[in-house]
Amino acid sequence: MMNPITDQKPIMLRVIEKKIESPEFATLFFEYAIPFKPGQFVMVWIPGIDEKPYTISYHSKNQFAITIEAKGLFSKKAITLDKGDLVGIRGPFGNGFEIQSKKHVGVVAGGCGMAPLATLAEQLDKNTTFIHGARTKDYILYPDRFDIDRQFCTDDGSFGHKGFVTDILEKEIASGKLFDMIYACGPEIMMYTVFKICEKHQIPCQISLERYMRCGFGVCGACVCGKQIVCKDGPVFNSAVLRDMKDFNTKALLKSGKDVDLSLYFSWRCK
Amino acid sequence: MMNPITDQKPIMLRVIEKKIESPEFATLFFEYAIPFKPGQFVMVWIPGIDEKPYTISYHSKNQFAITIEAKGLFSKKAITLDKGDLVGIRGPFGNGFEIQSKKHVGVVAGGCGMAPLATLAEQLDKNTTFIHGARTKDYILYPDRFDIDRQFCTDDGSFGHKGFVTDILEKEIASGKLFDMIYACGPEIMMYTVFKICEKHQIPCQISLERYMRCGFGVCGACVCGKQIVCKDGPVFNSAVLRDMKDFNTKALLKSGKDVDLSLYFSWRCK
Amino acid sequence: MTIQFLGKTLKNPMVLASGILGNSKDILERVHEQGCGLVTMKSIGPEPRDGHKNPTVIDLGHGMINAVGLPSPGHLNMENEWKDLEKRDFPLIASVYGGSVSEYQRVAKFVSTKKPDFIEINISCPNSEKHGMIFGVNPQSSHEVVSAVKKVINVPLIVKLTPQALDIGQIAKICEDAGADAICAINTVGPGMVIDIESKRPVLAFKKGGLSGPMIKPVAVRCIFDIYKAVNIPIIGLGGVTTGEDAIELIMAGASLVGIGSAVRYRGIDVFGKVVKEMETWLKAHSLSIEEIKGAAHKEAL
Amino acid sequence: MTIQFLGKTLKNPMVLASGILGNSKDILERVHEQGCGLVTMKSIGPEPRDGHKNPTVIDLGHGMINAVGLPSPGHLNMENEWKDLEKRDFPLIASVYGGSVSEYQRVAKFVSTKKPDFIEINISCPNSEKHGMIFGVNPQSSHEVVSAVKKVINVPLIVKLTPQALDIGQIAKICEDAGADAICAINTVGPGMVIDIESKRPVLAFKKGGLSGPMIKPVAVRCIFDIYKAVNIPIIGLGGVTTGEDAIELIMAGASLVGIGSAVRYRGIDVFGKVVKEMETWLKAHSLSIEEIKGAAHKEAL
Ligand SMILES: Cc1cc2nc3c(=O)[nH]c(=O)nc-3n(C[C@H](O)[C@H](O)[C@H](O)COP(=O)(O)OP(=O)(O)OC[C@H]3O[C@@H](n4cnc5c(N)ncnc54)[C@H](O)[C@@H]3O)c2cc1C
Ligand SMILES: Cc1cc2nc3c(=O)[nH]c(=O)nc-3n(C[C@H](O)[C@H](O)[C@H](O)COP(=O)(O)OP(=O)(O)OC[C@H]3O[C@@H](n4cnc5c(N)ncnc54)[C@H](O)[C@@H]3O)c2cc1C
Ligand SMILES: Cc1cc2nc3c(=O)[nH]c(=O)nc-3n(C[C@H](O)[C@H](O)[C@H](O)COP(=O)(O)O)c2cc1C
Ligand SMILES: Cc1cc2nc3c(=O)[nH]c(=O)nc-3n(C[C@H](O)[C@H](O)[C@H](O)COP(=O)(O)O)c2cc1C
Ligand code: FES
Ligand code: FES
Repeated sequence: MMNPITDQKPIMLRVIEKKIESPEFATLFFEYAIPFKPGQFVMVWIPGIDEKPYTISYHSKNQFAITIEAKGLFSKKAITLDKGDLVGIRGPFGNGFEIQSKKHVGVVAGGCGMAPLATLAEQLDKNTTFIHGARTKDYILYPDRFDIDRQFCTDDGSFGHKGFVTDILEKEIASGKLFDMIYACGPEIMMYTVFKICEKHQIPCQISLERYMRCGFGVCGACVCGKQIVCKDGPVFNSAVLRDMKDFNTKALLKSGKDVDLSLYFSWRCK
Repeated sequence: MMNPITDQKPIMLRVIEKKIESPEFATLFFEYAIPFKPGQFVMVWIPGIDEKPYTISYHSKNQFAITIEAKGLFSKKAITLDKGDLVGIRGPFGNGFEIQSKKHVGVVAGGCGMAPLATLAEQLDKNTTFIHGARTKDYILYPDRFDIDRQFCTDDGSFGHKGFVTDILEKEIASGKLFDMIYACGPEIMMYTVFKICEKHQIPCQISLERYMRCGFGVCGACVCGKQIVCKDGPVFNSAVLRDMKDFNTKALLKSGKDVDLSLYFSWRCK
Repeated sequence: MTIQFLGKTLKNPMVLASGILGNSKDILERVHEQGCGLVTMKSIGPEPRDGHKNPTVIDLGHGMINAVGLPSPGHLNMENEWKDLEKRDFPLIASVYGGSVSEYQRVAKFVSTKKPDFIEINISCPNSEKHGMIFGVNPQSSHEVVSAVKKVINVPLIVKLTPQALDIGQIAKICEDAGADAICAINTVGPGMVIDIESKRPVLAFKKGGLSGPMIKPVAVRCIFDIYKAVNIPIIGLGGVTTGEDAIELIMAGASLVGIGSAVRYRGIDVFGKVVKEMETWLKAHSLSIEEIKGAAHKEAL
Repeated sequence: MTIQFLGKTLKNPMVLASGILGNSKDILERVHEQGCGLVTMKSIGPEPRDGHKNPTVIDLGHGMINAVGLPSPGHLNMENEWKDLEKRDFPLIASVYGGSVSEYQRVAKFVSTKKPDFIEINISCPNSEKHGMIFGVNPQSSHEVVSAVKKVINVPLIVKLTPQALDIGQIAKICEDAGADAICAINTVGPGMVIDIESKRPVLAFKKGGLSGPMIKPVAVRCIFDIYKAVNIPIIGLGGVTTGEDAIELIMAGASLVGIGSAVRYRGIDVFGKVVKEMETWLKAHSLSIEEIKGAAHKEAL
């Protein structure tokens, strides 16, 4: 019997399957019927190590998965986890994407930013314009996953076009394609450029932000960005909110709460 | 909005009507949809005074009432309460009577013991044998309340027969009346006699006990009687339980927890 | 699930907390029959005491608040009960309180002659003006009362502590040094107060009361964790246990036995048997024994 | 519902608790816009500090447990924030902590030059090895730190207390005597611990953490009640407030203003406006004003 009072401690789950997506990415699958909207995330606790936010990157009635890019201490540990290993899951947290069906939409993914867009893309029409870029071929996540055709690009040309996703987006718009909504996730500078392009062409967009997180449910303040609480009001924000969001592409808080330029924040995170 | 967590503090209600039943009894009515089974009771808190258990003596969809006999400090205060006065109600507590429909049953009420039997009687057939006694006329509760004919008696003959309810019960049985169940409430010695009569004639019975109470929900132990917890397993007990109930009509605990002979207990309570 | 505790064999590690139902032999026996390995009597004091006026116990949904006020017939006025208990066939803790070291000693000495299996001294009750708690928050008075009582009794001594102590591990260690054979923790948390805003009054007649039940479990776990680090004697852990999983959590913090009080309200008098069953199911599913999980939360990182 | 507090006019008696969202001017401003009369910054320390590893904050359903660990940029590394806050149009409490009397003094003195409306010293935080709590449980150190800080600041001083103090009324009185202009109570309760039985580990990285939210309200009410009896300076009461009725309960215990922390989780960032509205509805239905109900629970029997 469960304690009669609902608690929201981490739910302990064992990895039921692990998929090496590329040398840089691994996906961990769990058996659990988690409520879900594309774009939502969970807090992932590796006992004895740390707890960090990860997007739900696969979802079905009884399973879900997270996809991890090996970056720092935690994520490098996370990708070594395997079948049978125990992790704690809290969530789902955040708002998720707002899906406007039966319209022509665009999806712009950069690197690991593919993760939150993946379950969204699975719900979109086949005629969606889907632009997907990364540093190199190894950072192209889920190259074979979707029904929708993708336009790939890499910084070094190792896969698809050589260049940036935002260049392709500009070209698509210039070629006369009409968008009712653009969804984007990737490095913040990329999302900022997408937002600027959308604003110029009066296309509404939704992007998914990343900030350092503690509670995940809008209390501790670690993740605030301007007047927005990324874990609770976001991580997905639309054009109307982004227009007023002072710290978008400019500032973020370090673990100590110190506000720094985004470049400094990312140099810390990529240390 | 209510606190998101269900609490069970006293619900504060105002007396909406007061009925003087006799010089010794008053009934206080409250507007509140309380869940209910005949024989259940509530803890009644008069702020600044004390909190005591009282049977639900009237019940309808949106109202209920308690009937109080003026005995000691608390009950004498309680009968002075009037329209608009605030009391705290916790409950309902206890098991209540088990009603076996479509059978011939008997009801034996002594004094204030009428209170828990009243709502029960309202659910019984018109042909129920209903015996109702008290010390004097003034202690006959609800003389005009029911559809069922009653045989009244008083210790001093001031109302109905002169004599005890148990004498009438014996007579009824001797006259050949068959009972499938006897319900009784009144002084413990009276209930004990009813029980003995029932045992002799192999009639199942249900009686409602009274003990000093604190929590009302089976934790503090103030009300234990043999192996039974009166507030929780009772206050209604059936023949099977009564047969094994060592302290029935013999012992009760004082406020201090001291176990004393019932006579001593009642002399304390009638001080 | 039989378990050894201070030289006695218990049928399982469940303990009935003091002040819960423990008013007579009959009801203690029923609790034992319902699956409880070791039962505790209501705390016994030096003098007859009625306790506070009602309301004394209020359920807050996620736990309770109570100020029963240590009612007791007084140790010299319990002859019937002692006589009944002589013929018992279940293990028993007698709980004792006092207002001074000599009162604790006097009551405990007398109670010891009645041959309970264990004596517990309640140096932690917050619901009286002068009894108990003062001892359990202060290192020196804790030491005094424990060594005084230890001298005069012939059964193992359990000391029940309050979470209000600033360093409960330190107090536990002092009790161990003074001769305690086991620690029981925790008594109620707080005290707290609940005000009814309609009548503008504290709901409890005594105004303040101790908190128990599910909401205090995190405090209990922390206290047991601290005590386990500080002492070598066994711990009866309690506070907010409602399920087998809760009991396992307290054992992982360091408890040897697990007490239940408020959950009698939430799951019925048969909560003991239910919790034992849930523990057995969990242990079996994990191929673990109680001994293996005891204090497991103290082991360091992966 | 405007209210006077230490010479300032607040639009209502609601206060944002320290450590909740208060990380930047923008978010403090939003909380103010959402109906909060007075907002508190996250506690500021003497040195840059990252706080503890995650997990740091866990929701237990009937409250939370947290050990964030006093992260702070350090008082000398907040130039952007101070610059932003200069141009604010809402009243502000700056919360300060330190590891020694001189650290408290140094930080508070510096912060005072940044002209917050009030300075609050957090002598009550349980989530760090050496900061804060030690001061708030000890009468002498409480006096020292309060009088030291009072000397060097130019704005009214609020002292935030811990419910772990054995006699919180006494500590409050000592703070008043040492020059405190108001008391804020309570900080988190416990500490507590939650062990995950599957991994056999404390869930919080720091193992122990302070409890907040609905389950601590009875402790908050009792503390405010005790403090109100002991001092004449106003009290910012907080701990477990979720609804207007809760706020009224704390005011009846003696609070002048009412803080909210955890309920931001349970009812959203607009909880402040909601609670104000509920208070207004209740007061209107009872034809009472806030001044009339303040401390009402202290009045004696009918
Ligand atoms: C809503 C959200 C969803 C995310 N989804 C994914 C995902 O699907 N896949 C993925 O690989 N990564 C995701 N991340 C990033 C992930 O949480 C980690 O930040 C990342 O894995 C690097 O962690 P690390 O410990 O390995 O690196 P570290 O060396 O510890 O840190 C690198 C940097 O990561 C950032 N970071 C660290 N901890 C946190 C934290 N608790 N919250 C936010 N940022 C943090 C900081 O900028 C930090 O400087 C997501 C982040 C957020 C906020
Ligand atoms: C389940 C139950 C239902 C009851 N229903 C009614 C009812 O419908 N009408 C009615 O008039 N009375 C009822 N009573 C009795 C009532 O609770 C009071 O005991 C009675 O009103 C006398 O209280 P007093 O304070 O006036 O007298 P006091 O002088 O204080 O006490 C008289 C005696 O009443 C008994 N008593 C006092 N407090 C309690 C208590 N908390 N619990 C049980 N017994 C107590 C004790 O024997 C005490 O010695 C019921 C009692 C119980 C247990
Ligand atoms: C109504 C009530 C009465 C109590 N009386 C006593 C007592 O007399 N002696 C004692 O040591 N503890 C007493 N306690 C404390 C319990 O024994 C126990 O330590 C506490 O309730 C925590 O356990 P729980 O959360 O399982 O209830 C009492 C608790 C309650 C709820
Ligand atoms: C996540 C979190 C962080 C906190 N950080 C601080 C802090 O930095 N300084 C402080 O004085 N109190 C801090 N507190 C305590 C709160 O200010 C408040 O006193 C406590 O949570 C009780 O209020 P509540 O029940 O409304 O949450 C924190 C509380 C929480 C939940
Ligand atoms: S992570 Fe705590 S507010 Fe967002
Ligand atoms: S009144 Fe508490 S157990 Fe019956």
